[in-house]
Amino acid sequence: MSGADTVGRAAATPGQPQPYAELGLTSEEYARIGGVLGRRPTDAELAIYSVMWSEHCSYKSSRVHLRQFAESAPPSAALLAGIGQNAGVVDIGQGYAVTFKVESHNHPSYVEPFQGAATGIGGIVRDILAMGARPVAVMDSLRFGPADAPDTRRVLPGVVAGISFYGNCLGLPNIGGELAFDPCYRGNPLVNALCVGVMRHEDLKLAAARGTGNQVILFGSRTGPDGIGGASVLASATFGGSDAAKRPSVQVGDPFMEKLLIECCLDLYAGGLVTGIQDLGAAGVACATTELAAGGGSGMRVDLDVVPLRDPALGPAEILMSESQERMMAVVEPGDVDRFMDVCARWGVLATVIGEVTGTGRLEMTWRGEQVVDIPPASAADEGPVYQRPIQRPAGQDALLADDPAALPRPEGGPELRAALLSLLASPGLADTAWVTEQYDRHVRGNTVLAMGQDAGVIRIDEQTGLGIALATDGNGRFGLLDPYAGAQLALAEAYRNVAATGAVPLAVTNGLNFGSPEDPGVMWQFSEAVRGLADGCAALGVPVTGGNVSFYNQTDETPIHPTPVVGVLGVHADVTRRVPVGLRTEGAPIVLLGRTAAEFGGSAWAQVAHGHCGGRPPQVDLGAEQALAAVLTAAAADGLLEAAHDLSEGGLAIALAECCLDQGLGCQVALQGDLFTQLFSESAARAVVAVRPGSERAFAALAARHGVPVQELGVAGGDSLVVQGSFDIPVDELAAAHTGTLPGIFG
Amino acid sequence: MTARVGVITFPGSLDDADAARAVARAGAEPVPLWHGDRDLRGLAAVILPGGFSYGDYLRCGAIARFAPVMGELVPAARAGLPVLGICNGFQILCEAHLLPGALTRNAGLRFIDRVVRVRIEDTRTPWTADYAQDQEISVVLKSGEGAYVADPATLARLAAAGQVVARYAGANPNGSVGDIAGVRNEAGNVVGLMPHPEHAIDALTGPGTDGLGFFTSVLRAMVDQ
Amino acid sequence: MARIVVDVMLRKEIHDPQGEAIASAAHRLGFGQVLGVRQGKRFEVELSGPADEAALARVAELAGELLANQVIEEFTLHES
Amino acid sequence: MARIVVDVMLRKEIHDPQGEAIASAAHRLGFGQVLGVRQGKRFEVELSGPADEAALARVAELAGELLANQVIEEFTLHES
Ligand SMILES: Nc1ncnc2c1ncn2[C@@H]1O[C@H](COP(=O)(O)OP(=O)(O)O)[C@@H](O)[C@H]1O
Ligand SMILES: [Mg+2]
Repeated sequence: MSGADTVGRAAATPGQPQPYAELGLTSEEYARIGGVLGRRPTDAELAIYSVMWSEHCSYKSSRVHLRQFAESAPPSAALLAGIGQNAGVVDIGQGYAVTFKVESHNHPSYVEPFQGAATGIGGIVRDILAMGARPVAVMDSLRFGPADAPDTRRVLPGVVAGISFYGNCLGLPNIGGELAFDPCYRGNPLVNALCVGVMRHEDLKLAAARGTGNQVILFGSRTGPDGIGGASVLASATFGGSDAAKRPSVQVGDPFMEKLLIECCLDLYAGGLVTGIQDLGAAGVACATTELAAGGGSGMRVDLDVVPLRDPALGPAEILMSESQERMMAVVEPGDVDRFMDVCARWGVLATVIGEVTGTGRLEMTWRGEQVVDIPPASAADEGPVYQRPIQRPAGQDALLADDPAALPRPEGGPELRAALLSLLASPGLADTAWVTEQYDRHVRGNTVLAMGQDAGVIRIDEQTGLGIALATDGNGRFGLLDPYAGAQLALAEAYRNVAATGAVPLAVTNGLNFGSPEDPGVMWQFSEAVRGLADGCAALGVPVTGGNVSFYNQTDETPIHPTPVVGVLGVHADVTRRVPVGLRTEGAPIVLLGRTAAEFGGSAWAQVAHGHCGGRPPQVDLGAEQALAAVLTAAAADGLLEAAHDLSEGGLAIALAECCLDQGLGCQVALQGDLFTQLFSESAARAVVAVRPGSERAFAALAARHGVPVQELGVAGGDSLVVQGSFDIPVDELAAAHTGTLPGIFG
Repeated sequence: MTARVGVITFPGSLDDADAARAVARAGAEPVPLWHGDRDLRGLAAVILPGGFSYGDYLRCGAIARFAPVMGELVPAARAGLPVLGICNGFQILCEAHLLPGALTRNAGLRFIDRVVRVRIEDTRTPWTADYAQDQEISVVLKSGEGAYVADPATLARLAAAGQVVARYAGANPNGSVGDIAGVRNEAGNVVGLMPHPEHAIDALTGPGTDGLGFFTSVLRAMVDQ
Repeated sequence: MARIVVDVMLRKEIHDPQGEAIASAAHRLGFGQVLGVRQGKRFEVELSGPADEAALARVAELAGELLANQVIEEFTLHES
Repeated sequence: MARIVVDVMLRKEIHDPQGEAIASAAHRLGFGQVLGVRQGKRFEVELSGPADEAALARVAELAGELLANQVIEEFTLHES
């Protein structure tokens, strides 16, 4: 056969078999397309529907749950754009707005770690750029199988190098993230990237094509055969070709082009040359055209022949589905097209008018002079299938909860407690991450106030006023496994606490939900519980979810990963010079523990490292206590009462104190009451340790009392050892050796 | 009139804004130069900033070397214009043969962003005059291809003529021969430096203020003229 | 002693931004007749023993495992 | 159309950490007979016009100016 499958031909050949199943559509979904169109789809249309109705683009399994984020969102005057946009936008005052979002690139990073992770950064940066913002920083949240597993040794260095390569080349400081290891991620690493951007309020851009006669411009890289596994099924089924079937699903990133694209877009925005804009991510031109047309409630006509190609053999379905990186699509008034092209030329960015906005309400495309697409765009972009998947609490859940870590043997006496601390500190999940984080440029742009190793990344936004933002991401799959509702709230609480520990006021939330297969009712239960927990938690803390991402199908055979919601919290610093770091720095500064400690070891780092155990109940969630703690931390920072602050999380007080000592190499002496093991290693939430500025002790105590936050005076900073009186002491050098040796020992 | 110092932006330059900020912090006026410019506009000194010009494709600095602005800069530098290349700027100056040697892949084969100690060994250049001989400073090193190499004859010549401007004072972070962190041309007006002094001008955002001396030095050199 | 050369190139269909950047630099330098550049890697591997079939086979194995990333690259070998 | 290959290798006296890292990785993988590895670059340059002397000369010029940094590298060309 030759030529394309045209609209006319589709109407004339209703019975022609099409490979919808290979494209991931069910027969019901395929029938539904026929219903929408009143005929069978053309191959190009089938390509559009198959990608737009994929889980990734349509959220068909998650949508009914994600609604809760909007429905139970706390009233927030700060939200300028919310869920449904490329990324949420938050007002941070002084006329500035911030947009931020997490996105996962788990599967591509397993197939080809370097390019998979690199293009993950590229994709999330374009999402932020599409909102009208200048991207100003990235973060990465990484999870792998056991650190010494062969699989991890292959995947981790590649992932880190890919993030480093792409992010550094864009000139975006990496200001933090996570690194965790657990057997459940073997074969299913989680690579979640976050980008944050800044704009003035009036710069906000939306993905909408409006204004009949406005021109549709595709700019950036050429379109090549990248990531079109699905479309090549189509091509080979239609044309009987074998070449196409071999097309790669790996996309190669070109960060240099993306850097040009960023600067080019910002110049276009500054010139007022863009009325609507959309990044090209998954599903490329198909997604950008349908979403722009649907977003504007307009029609659009596109000429696929003029799309600049890297491979002239691409057919219409392949052009539509190509995931070639570093492309954007803009809607431009006809009178602005010349200036638009001039700006692109200045940055060396290829730009092509590929179509125009029409008043027909249809998305129409031609190829080689024939019509190959004629659909109502909303049917692909917004009206995809929505499923209420079956939900079933897993049978083993009660047994898991009943497997209480209280039964595990515990270290007793100074020497055993000392050894337990050192072994936790050296465990891959708690060890120094410098092997990873030194590969990231944290200094570029000159506005990084706090970065890796601190509780949150802090970026200065305005050099004159000191206005800035803080960002932290957290997630704990073990807590998620034991209780996904509580696990999501604990992730939220930890990120919230981290942001507050630097002195920032928490303002808004993004999330990346990493789960197994939605077709598994047990996974779906985990998912629904996690979403409910996060929505309830956000309502209680008064911070809205502004956007996020769902990644399903993270599993090997029948075994899903632990439910791993990664939560990012954004906070605001009125004056970044008031930020509070982690490290102790003054001899004699009093050290105080805030919050209540109970014996809570379910899913703890200690149970995992010492016994490979994950059972029992995760720590109690008390969001009121989290709020009070954050209020104390932010007020104390604003009043300059603190020298250092560090939240307590994995590994409890023991790890927190060790990290406070390691940051600047200054030790401390503390005296603990009650059961030393519980005091040191419990992971009770809503706690932080602080070093009070000498002279501010009374003011600080009064502040804590006012907010009802329990205070326990532990001791003072100073000396060259971490001393737990009456039990053990560890020279800071020995802590450092344990902490820093692990990852270089494994990864070279 | 304040002294005007140019900062070139190549496609892919990243630390241009930081270099400009450092120039301003030192009291001079930063003036942006574009890679396509064919005129140095009478500037008294020029900085080639860090970044990934042209994506660092092919070799770091290899493509930037042919930018139109370099057609102006190379003769001006040969005629004595103070020029500082930082990181990628250093790589460009080597590729353009304004400085001897070359920069190659770090010994550890990974990009590193790390605060390092550096010893200033030549204070006779317009960029280092405000430092004390052998003064040690803390600055950020952030590069994947920062290992300085040159053939033995060149190295001997550099040592004899005192053209090594700075050496790493602690452990060698990247395998540079002789711990070399920065070199100058024979005349001394062109300096290349792998670490980033522009990221050490404020304790809020960097390891301290030790890097400011490069920018105050050139300001003084210009005023003294 | 044998010396075997392994040439590693990106697969044809894989995007080579680096090669494209080099080609456009060549154009700017006045090499207008350059239609395209692809950049790959070249390894010179020195082996003890003779340059026989077995050595070639061994290096092919090494190339497949270590020198080339066969998800996106392909390699060829020859004696030097 | 001509296709000319440019091989670029580090000069012998220049240290090649990548090659060394590969050699020791090869040893760890059990390729004990590997004595050493040097890593270089390979460019495939496509030119309009015939693959004649003039084309080779032109690519040699391109290699000397752009593809290789002769301070540390040397290059050879051949038709592909
Ligand atoms: N877990 C989630 N929480 C909140 N919003 C979500 C979540 N997952 C997806 N969203 C929102 O759904 C919309 C569509 O997401 P997506 O298709 O990933 O956007 P894009 O294609 O721009 O990356 C976005 O506004 C995104 O923020
Ligand atoms: Mg988007």
